[in-house]
Amino acid sequence: MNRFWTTFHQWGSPPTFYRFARALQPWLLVPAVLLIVHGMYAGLVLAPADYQQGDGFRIIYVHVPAAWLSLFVYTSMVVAGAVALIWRMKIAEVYVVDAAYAGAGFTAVALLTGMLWGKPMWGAWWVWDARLTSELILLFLYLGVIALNRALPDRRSAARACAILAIVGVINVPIVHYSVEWWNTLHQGASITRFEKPAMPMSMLWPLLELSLGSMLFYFWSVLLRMRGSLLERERRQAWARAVAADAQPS
Amino acid sequence: MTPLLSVRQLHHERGDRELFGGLDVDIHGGEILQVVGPNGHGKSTLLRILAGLIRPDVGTLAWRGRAFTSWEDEPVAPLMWLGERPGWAAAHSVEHNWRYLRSLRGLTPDREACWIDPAWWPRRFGDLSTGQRKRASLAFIEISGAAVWFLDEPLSGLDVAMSAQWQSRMQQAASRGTAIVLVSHDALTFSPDRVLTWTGEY
Amino acid sequence: MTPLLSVRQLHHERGDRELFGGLDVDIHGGEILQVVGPNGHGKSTLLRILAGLIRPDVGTLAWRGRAFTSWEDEPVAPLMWLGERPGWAAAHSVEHNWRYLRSLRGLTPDREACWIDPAWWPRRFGDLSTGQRKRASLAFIEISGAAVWFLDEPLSGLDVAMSAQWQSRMQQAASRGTAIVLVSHDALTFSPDRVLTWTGEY
Amino acid sequence: MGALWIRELRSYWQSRFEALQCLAVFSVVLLLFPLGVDPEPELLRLMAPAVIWGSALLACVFGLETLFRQDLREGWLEQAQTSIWPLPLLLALRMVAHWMFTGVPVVLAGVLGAAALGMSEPGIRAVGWSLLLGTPSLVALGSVAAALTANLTGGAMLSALLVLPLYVPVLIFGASAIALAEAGQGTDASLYLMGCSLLLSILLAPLASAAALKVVAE
Amino acid sequence: MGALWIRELRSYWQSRFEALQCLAVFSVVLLLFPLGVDPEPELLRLMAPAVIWGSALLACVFGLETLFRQDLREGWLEQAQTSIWPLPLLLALRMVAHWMFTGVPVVLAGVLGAAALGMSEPGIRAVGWSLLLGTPSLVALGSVAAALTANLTGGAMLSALLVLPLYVPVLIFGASAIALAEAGQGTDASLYLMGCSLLLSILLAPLASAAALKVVAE
Ligand code: HEM
Ligand SMILES: Nc1ncnc2c1ncn2[C@@H]1O[C@H](COP(=O)(O)OP(=O)(O)OP(=O)(O)O)[C@@H](O)[C@H]1O
Ligand SMILES: Nc1ncnc2c1ncn2[C@@H]1O[C@H](COP(=O)(O)OP(=O)(O)OP(=O)(O)O)[C@@H](O)[C@H]1O
Ligand SMILES: [Mg+2]
Ligand SMILES: [Mg+2]
Repeated sequence: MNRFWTTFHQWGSPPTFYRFARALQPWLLVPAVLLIVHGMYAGLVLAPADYQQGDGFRIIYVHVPAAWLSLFVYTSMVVAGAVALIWRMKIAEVYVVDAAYAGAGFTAVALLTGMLWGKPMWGAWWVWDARLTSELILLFLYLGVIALNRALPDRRSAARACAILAIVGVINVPIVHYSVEWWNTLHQGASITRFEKPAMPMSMLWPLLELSLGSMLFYFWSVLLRMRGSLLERERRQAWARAVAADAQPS
Repeated sequence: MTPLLSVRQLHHERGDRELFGGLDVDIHGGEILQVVGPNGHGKSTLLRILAGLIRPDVGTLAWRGRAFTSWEDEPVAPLMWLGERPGWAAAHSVEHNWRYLRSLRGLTPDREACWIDPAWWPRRFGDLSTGQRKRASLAFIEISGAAVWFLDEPLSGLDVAMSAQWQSRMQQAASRGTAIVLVSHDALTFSPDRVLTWTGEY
Repeated sequence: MTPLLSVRQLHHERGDRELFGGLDVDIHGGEILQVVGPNGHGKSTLLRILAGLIRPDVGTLAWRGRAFTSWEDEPVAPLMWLGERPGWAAAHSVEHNWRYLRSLRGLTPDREACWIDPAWWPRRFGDLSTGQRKRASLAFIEISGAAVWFLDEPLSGLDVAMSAQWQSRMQQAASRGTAIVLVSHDALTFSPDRVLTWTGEY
Repeated sequence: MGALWIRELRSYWQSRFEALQCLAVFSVVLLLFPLGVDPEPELLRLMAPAVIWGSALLACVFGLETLFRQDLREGWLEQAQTSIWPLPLLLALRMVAHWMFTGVPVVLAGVLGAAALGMSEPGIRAVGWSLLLGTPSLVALGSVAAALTANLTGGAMLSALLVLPLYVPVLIFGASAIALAEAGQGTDASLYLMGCSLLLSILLAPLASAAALKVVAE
Repeated sequence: MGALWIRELRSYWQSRFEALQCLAVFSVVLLLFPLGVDPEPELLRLMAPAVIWGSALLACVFGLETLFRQDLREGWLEQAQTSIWPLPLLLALRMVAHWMFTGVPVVLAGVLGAAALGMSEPGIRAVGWSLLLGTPSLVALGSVAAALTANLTGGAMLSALLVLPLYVPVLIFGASAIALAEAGQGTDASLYLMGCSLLLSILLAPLASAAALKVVAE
């Protein structure tokens, strides 16, 4: 147990984490790019057109990874937020804030692609279905975190405040996820259900999984990049950060 | 004798600037400690740290010899705080504020023999003049029975007579065993037990 | 010589109590007038009346010999006001506040050679310490070119050195012809041209 | 504690007109919406759940200012932190008092409003129950948002922005309970969910608000 | 004056995220209402005018806090009164800047919201025009209420209460313009009336607010 805590704290110290992140990044980026490129090719070219929707269904390859990630990122923010509040771990603080930007991005992409898809499928860009609305609320939660972070003058307390907000908002994640079912128990006969559990042929499913994994790796890469920047900024007066900055300067 | 409150190896930053780099302070019962120093060198921040209102970046706070966690364990609040903002609600009467603040500290609402002018009780706190507001806050602190008082510029706003009165009241409290930490730019009429001249690393 | 500002037969009540019952005050250019008096006897109220911020119940105000209506006719604001609340926005930078307040008075945003520490310009006004905020407000008043300054407790919050500096700066301004009315409980380092000791009808 | 609680109540009692404004805002918002549409009884009845719950929500958001933002500006937090009571307890007392002076009138007015909008008997009952279970959650969640924005200038708007998404689940359950009752169906499931979220928010909000206040004040 | 105007704009620019929160509040309130009802397209279309105008109104009320309440609390009024500009002029400048940073985004978002609520082409156009003509009146009327409650604690709620009834005429004309357009009829009459009330409120509001501020500050 003691071993565990020591490792935990070490890993949580900014310089260690910075070095670790820098070393890890290529291992995330390369597979991410490979998976995404192959997944795109497989999804957009190799996979057969849907017999009902034609080529329109291919939006799924952007929509679903983005939608999944929008939920995943929020959940990870909540976990990091709890760590930040309980153990005052700087890395977790930085993660909460930096993940919010990517999370808002994924949510926006999920919404936009969903709308693009909805137009041919439902004949409207937008319907006030629970899934859609709760996803939009998720976007507002992300925006709230970003706004709060910008509004508070002190970086550390801003991050911790954002952690509290994220934790309080976590109730929305299950709502997004289960909205399809709950909405049905409350109101019968929404026309969306048909699309939620499509029996997919493998040739359609594979690229989806590849793309999901690829974008998740890509997300981790990008959030690490952001976090490195934030850490340097926060710790700019510490010796290690100065050393890093000095290394980066071409002299 | 263990000090009432002590801080060791205090480091604290505010907006990139290190205000304290390893400060040690001890506060003993019955002692008046005046903190003086130029504007912006961290006197108020130090007071907030000592009162447990902000947690220092580095450093440990001990209360009666044991590591400080919070003020919530004692039956009667052991410390009194006077900051820039009084903590009295401007829209409520002096009396209501008084009773509310007393109950916050687990005290009965006694209001006899205090330093407040009886004519003020029914008035809105916000309608008092600057010096009257200051005096009301100080009057509250005086009969609280707390072991330590933290006073940030208690004399500013008081007229000459009131300032002298408050200073002798502080001395009386100290002689009854209260520890007083005060930040003040004014010269006092008495000489405090200890002066911490904080010119800092600023 | 007609006084810059004069008030005759001033009567004013605050919450049932008559603060002034027929007070006459004249303010001449180049003169420093200190108003002293016990807490709550109406010094701040008097200052507000003189500055035209509140209208007295009874009494007339004259500016350069003519009945006063408002300050809006002059090309450059003829008076400066420092009250309990500074009028600077806590959430904005010192520089932005400076420029805004200058433009309110029709002044160019000059900020050379003023009493503000250059390191403060980019900082939020609300992040400055008590004394630093006071000093920033005073610095603004100093280079405004106004004919009269009304200062309510300008020295409170300033450290000893800054207080002395500001007092000599006030003297310099007076020697350039500025009239200064200040309310202060502190003894000044110089002797003001006139002291109005207001113990009032309170 | 008893003395403190009495003081808390008297604070609200002394400024009861301010607290009743929450009710007034509720009523005005409730009135605005029918004014904006063709006042056909059928349409009004359909809109009623959304309108009632929307108004309750907004009244609550306006009320947050008096919950403790004003006190914080005056330095209340330092006094609370140096008091002998745990901060979450103080906040919980405040929330309860606040709800009694702002939430309860809204519940009553909501029932009246429902009748005025021409709802059925079970619908009116559902309005009453859902507001009774829902408004305390609104206060509790709102206190977290108010605490997070406690020392910001212009924080009122930010706290509204933070709190409205949090209110959505309450709104959905509350409005659906009303709609179900109007449609002649059982409302137990929705009300049960609201009760759960009420419990959860009452238990957690004081802790979260206290944590937020401490974080923000540092 | 030019310098002052630029400063005024920069004040808002510096706190642009705060100003944009007005937009966010508008969007969230806009969202809340469809959530509360059975989201049938037909019902939504019928509710749309009330919902859009109601949200605009409430966003505006929340924005009043930043209009000048905060500044007043910090002693801005004394500085304004001792400045060389007439108070009404200062207030007018402030209102225009405020509208540019809070009203304009609401107009744009309103048009998007109208599309999302499934309104017809002329309906969407009517939303745009009515908001464009109406939001400045909302700001102007709101400033009077904000001024009247300037030095009250918890005045946000009181000013909401004062201002909402004043907003009713704007709401009625605005919503009816939209409803008419949706029904395929001409909207000129309503828009014309809104233009008149805009002119009137723009001319009178700065004077009324200045008078109110002076009275309240004494
Ligand atoms: C703006 C509109 C839309 C939004 C906001 C949206 C949102 C989401 C979200 C949040 C998920 C992830 C759910 C979860 O993991 O629990 C998801 C999954 C999905 N969406 Fe959408 N969606 C939209 C429109 C559409 C449309 C029009 C279609 C197809 C007709 C569609 C098909 C799917 C599919 C197939 C999944 C994967 C389902 C699964 O996880 O089993 N979405 N969407
Ligand atoms: N949030 C903040 N961000 C950046 N700097 C800050 C912040 N808060 C305070 N400071 C700075 O910290 C320093 C210490 O402030 P503090 O209020 O403790 O000074 P002080 O010694 O009490 O001064 P005074 O005599 O003027 O009251 C000041 O230089 C101030 O500008
Ligand atoms: N709105 C009000 N209602 C009732 N009384 C008031 C009101 N405002 C001020 N007063 C009273 O008017 C008197 C004058 O106040 P003023 O602020 O002018 O005093 P002052 O001489 O400046 O005092 P200080 O030295 O404390 O600053 C005080 O006794 C105060 O209590
Ligand atoms: Mg200080
Ligand atoms: Mg005074």
